[in-house]
Amino acid sequence: MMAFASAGAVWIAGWWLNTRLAHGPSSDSRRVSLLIPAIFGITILIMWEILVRGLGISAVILPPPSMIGARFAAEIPLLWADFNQTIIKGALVGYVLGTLSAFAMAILADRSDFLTRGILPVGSFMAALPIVGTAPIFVKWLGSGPESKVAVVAVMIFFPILVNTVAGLRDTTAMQRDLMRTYGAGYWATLLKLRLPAAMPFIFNGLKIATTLALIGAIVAEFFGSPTVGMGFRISTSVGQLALDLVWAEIVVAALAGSAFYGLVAFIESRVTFWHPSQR
Amino acid sequence: MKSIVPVLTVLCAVLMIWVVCVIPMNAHLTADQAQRDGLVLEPDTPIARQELVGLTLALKNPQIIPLTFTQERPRLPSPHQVAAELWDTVALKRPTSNRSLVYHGWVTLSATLLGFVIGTTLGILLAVGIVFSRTMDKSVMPWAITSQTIPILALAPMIIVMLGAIGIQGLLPKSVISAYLSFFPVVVGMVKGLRSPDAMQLDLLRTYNANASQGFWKLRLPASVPYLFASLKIGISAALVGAIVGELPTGARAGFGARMLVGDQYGQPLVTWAALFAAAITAALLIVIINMIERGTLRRMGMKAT
Amino acid sequence: DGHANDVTLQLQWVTQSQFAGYYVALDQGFYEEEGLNVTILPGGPDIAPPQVLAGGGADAMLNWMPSALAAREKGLPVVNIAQPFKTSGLMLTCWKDTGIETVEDFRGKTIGVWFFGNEYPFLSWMSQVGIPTDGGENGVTVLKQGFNVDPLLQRQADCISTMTYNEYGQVLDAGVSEDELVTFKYEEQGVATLEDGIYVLEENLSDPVFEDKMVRFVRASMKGWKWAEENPEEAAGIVLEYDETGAQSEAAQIRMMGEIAKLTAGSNGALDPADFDRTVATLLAGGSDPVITAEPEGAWTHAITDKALN
Amino acid sequence: MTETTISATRLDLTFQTNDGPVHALKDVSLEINKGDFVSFIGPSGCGKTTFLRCIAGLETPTAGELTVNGMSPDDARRARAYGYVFQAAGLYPWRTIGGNIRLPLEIMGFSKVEQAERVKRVLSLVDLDNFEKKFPWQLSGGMQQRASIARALAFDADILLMDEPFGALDEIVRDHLNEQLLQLWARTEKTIAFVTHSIPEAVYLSTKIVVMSPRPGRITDVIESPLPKERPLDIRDTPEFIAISHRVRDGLRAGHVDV
Amino acid sequence: MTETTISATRLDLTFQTNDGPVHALKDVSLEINKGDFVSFIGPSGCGKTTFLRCIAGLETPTAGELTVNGMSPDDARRARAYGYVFQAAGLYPWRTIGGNIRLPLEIMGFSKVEQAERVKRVLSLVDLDNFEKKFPWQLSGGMQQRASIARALAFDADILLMDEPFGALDEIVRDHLNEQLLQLWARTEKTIAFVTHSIPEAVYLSTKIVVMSPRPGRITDVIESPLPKERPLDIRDTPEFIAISHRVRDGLRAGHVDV
Ligand SMILES: Nc1ncnc2c1ncn2[C@@H]1O[C@H](COP(=O)(O)OP(=O)(O)OP(=O)(O)O)[C@@H](O)[C@H]1O
Ligand SMILES: Nc1ncnc2c1ncn2[C@@H]1O[C@H](COP(=O)(O)OP(=O)(O)OP(=O)(O)O)[C@@H](O)[C@H]1O
Ligand SMILES: Cc1ncc(C[n+]2csc(CCO)c2C)c(N)n1
Ligand SMILES: [Mg+2]
Ligand SMILES: [Mg+2]
Repeated sequence: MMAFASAGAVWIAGWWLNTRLAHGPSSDSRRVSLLIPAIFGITILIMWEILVRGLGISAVILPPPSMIGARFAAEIPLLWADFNQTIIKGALVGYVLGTLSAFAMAILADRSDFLTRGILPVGSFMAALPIVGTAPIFVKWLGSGPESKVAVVAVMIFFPILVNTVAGLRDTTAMQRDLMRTYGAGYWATLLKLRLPAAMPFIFNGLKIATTLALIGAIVAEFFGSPTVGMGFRISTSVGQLALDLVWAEIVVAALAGSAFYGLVAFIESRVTFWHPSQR
Repeated sequence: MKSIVPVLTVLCAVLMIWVVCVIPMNAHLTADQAQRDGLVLEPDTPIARQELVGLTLALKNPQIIPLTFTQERPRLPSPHQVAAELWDTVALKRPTSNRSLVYHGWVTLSATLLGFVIGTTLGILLAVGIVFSRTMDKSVMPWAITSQTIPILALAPMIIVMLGAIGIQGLLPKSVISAYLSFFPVVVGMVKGLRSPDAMQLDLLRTYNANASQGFWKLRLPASVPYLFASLKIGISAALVGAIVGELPTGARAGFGARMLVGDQYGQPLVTWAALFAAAITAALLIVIINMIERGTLRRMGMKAT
Repeated sequence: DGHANDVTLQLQWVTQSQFAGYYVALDQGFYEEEGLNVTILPGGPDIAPPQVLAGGGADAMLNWMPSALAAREKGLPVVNIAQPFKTSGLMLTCWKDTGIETVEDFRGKTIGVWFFGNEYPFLSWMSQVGIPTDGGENGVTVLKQGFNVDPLLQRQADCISTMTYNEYGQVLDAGVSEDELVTFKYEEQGVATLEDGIYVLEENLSDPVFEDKMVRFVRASMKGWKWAEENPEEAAGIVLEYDETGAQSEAAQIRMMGEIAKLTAGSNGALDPADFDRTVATLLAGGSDPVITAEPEGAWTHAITDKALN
Repeated sequence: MTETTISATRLDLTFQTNDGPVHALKDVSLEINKGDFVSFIGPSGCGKTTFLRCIAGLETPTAGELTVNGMSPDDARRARAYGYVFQAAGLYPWRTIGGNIRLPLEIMGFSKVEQAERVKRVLSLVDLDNFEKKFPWQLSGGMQQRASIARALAFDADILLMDEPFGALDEIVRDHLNEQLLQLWARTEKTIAFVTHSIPEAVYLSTKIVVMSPRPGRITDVIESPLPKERPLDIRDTPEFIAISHRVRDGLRAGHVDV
Repeated sequence: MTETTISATRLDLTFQTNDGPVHALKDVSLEINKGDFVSFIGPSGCGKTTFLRCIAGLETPTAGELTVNGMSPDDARRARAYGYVFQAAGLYPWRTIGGNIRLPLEIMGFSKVEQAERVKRVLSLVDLDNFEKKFPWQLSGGMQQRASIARALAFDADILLMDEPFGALDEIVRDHLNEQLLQLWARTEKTIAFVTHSIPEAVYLSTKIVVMSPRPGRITDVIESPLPKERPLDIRDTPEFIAISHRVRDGLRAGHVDV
């Protein structure tokens, strides 16, 4: 009971502080908009710590944040190696490959209405193939190394980006298209000067979704076969060793990397689509 | 309806590529098998054959090409094998038997639907909170994004164990994972939708001095409906994936996830492939249903469904 | 109270003949005869039975001893109360045409190993014979093998981990003949560790109600095992009945039952302390990252089997 | 007719934008009496819409005094003192024309019977009798604009604020609606503030014409119309009409120093 | 002046929509000579835009003959024979004003130097000299419309098709741009087709006024203007001007049977 009461108190305090900040004068400044979620996160962590300790939950089920933090600090070289294997060699490479091939396919599909009509439904069918089913198949085909992770990621992000890009390329108003026609502009001029710029908000939508998918894909694929390094490898083997603190340390790495990746893409988006009403 | 011919065309193309790929993908396994059965092959040891890519191997030994399509444990099953397995397990088995994919489909589907309802409700509530409370907007939204960067397959066993510890087993743990995956698209879409009314539509209500709840029911909610449906379609396939993920560590009892797992473990690729396709077909059907509801709703609301 | 007769058992893998004894006991009413109401929870690739035990989701679990001892060191005091499996069924299966004949030939090869707590016997074996596992010229490259035999069939690995009763048969089912293969049984290499013991939480054993429940449970389970050894075909049939996935094949389960019977044959259910000591010695001899750092105390007890088998 | 409805004294409004402040209204003082029909005319971007929004309590002046019916604009808004017609029709696409007109009535708590009756009445006022069940996109642009006028008329606000309501209509339809609006005004004694780009329209409709100059928006001329309350369409060919038109045009032109 | 630039004979255009066909143009025949300034006027929805789009090759008539410079409209479009000003500005939001005007020049392959020079010239023509680097949303609606006119003028097409280009502008700016357009036309001998809702504008600008009636859109009157080519603004007070205006208004009113 004490544990619940103090956790509740922490929650109220954190929320009160955030309400003050959110309605405060500088609530839109960059600093405050980072501070508020940080306070929220810290509030949750403190509650977590209090509840785990207060209720005597076993560390092999849910370790307290302090233990996770200590493990994180102690295992930085290991975490870095795993990060390098999974995120850099797997997720990022797959992201680039998947994006490029989705663009290529989108531009191909976009050349004819017929192809678009055909590819989009088939594409969304393929996108519904669950990763836990496809990942073992790719591991079987491409082996345990990073190649299979790259393939899983590329396939996973291919369709969201394809669908968004195709939708974006069509998101021009009749007048904008007619304008190009009055200039007698050909396909490529229309593509470069009208449709690609107009598609950018959609494309970035797809790219943002793809960031979280890429991470999850690379990690999950390692569950089905991997070398003896990598975040998914570490998570799955550490669960077996009941080293839950290490599991959570890896999850922290995934969350940090994922948020940073998402943030980076969102930042580029705000630079590229500065003209879109949602960015003003 | 206009789409049928193009879809069929693309399907044909995909099938053709698939069929062609079967040959090099299965060439090595087929060759090893054929040699055991007494055929004489070009490089005559498996190790030597390993040096060649599948296509070269098949071209050097054209007699194995037809055999690549009928392997019992293929790396890449041929389309007709998958179709036959699907037909066998969907149509020829009693739907209540655990050898029927209809039975497993129902197991997965029930968890999916429950999870989808939970996730959607949660997502909508969260979106309403985010739109109406500045504190929630600023503090929760970044974490909602972060939550989706956590590999669910790592969390799933923990969720199952934690819920199992308090005596909850069966449908609900799987549904929780479904809900976890499906709430995010709903939050994002609903926040966008609830914020979609333009300044003039909002100002109009201000001139009537409407209160927040009138603003919600008469403006924000109806304006968000198209966005809601777009997210529901993403959300339902996410929910299905969640249910399948939840079926792996729950002890692989029944459902598409269990079939995929067992098919993989016992070297029965056809079982895995059939479950995979059945899952995708289920997702497609669910999306079609939501599409139909969307059309009806939008038509009744007077917004043209496009 | 009602819990005095309820037992939940957490398996460490999906329903298959490896666990036939328990399913037989359930099906043939051996548990019922003891007044027990038993629930069997199948496992999966990502579920750690000790975790389930810790969370209170099960009363007893099946586990391999390295993993159970590791859990003890992690602060989860699990105790072996019975050991129906006398012999280890773990082995490495290699392609003969890779030139592997002895352990020394592993150098420079790629080997698939199961992790999730199952890697320790392999690692300590390698460190005993002095082969590094870092993937260098002179050592072996270790792959985390999924729970299937594809890496061998696709020749992504030169050797993979197999169980005598399951994966090895799958390799044969794939059309490979035995003389294309070379096998290394852990048992024969002197690095075998105990498999498939029944474990419970130490704190529960001080509860007489619980202890009594376990006595009856072990007694009925062993009865199940012996029945299964004698009636392998029927036992496999019972397992198939309990397989909810509907994907298991009868032939494979019968074969598995036959192999399993060889492993359980030497055991009446009581743990042989000599096997325990050998397991501990193997694990303590491990390389740079041993599973356990010290001789475990109180990791097993005969209290239950003594009562059960009298 | 000397009761003051809207009174603005030395209003100032500056928008803060990312590339510096925009001075939209400067030193605007104006009295509008009960029953007045006041037109605002001025070059694009001079602050007409902004001024109307200030009266409606949708924008807050940075300096100066503004009262509506003796209250602050915000209190007047809370008291539902006015109907506002926006520059674009702004109908809710998920409501039929009838439903759109019913919207303010629902919010203000009119009874169902009363709602139905009022919807009927205002629809016929703007010649849309048979369109109650249609959705906005089934109407032409001009019809939509009429529906939005009907929406503002449905609850009897004393003050009507209209921002270029007839902008997208052709001259004939426009003339017709001008006549209708005048009749309504004459019958109901409403106070109307009306923004337009058309000089003839301003002169034809108003008792008072306010000419504004571009940024920072200032009032350069306020013309009290000598025209009678009764105004047939051909009053537009009378010398008085033409004289006022010229004065408005001159006032406008003075604002356009740079053109 | 007798060289025929645009010739339409018995044009018919029917749109197929989900609730039945819409007969937009019916039996439209018209000759436009080189150097003509032709205004189209008619009630909303009568087919003015549709006719202009047919000329531009953006819409294909369902029946009848249409040639532009002796070619099919589509060939003329490919030959970049005209500049088109749409009813709304339609600037690309990701390009600056300068960039928008440069767009057709890039597509038609003008050199960089030439591009810069032309952008400068047309911007000053529409009084937007200092706005080259601004983005569309940083301009008022009127300024955007002027930018879109500049865009159509930047490459010297022989034919200018303008669809209500001055709709959202106040009278003074409109007058100014009317004068500028007339000067440009006089100087360059372009052929101009111009849609407007304003009768004075049509009369002031045109050598030929085409009055259209509502659906199905037909031509009800073609008025050859007797006004001289040189037209100061106060020509609008002359009796000839007023006479033509009356004739146009009568023609328009005839179309509005139902109002
Ligand atoms: N929300 C805003 N933020 C910044 N500037 C604004 C805002 N609203 C209006 N402005 C600026 O204030 C000035 C006055 O705008 P307003 O809309 O009142 O003009 P207007 O007279 O109604 O013009 P129009 O005839 O084009 O409707 C303009 O220069 C405009 O750019
Ligand atoms: N793409 C289309 N599909 C169906 N009907 C159309 C289409 N375009 C125009 N119409 C119809 O054709 C008729 C003529 O339209 P058009 O745009 O040419 O009118 P307009 O004379 O330019 O009117 P306005 O003055 O409002 O611009 C209208 O009734 C319109 O509803
Ligand atoms: C969670 C868990 N998964 C797999 C194993 C290893 N294992 C034990 S039995 C078996 C099946 C052999 O057919 C395998 C792979 C384990 N110990 N724990
Ligand atoms: Mg305005
Ligand atoms: Mg038009």
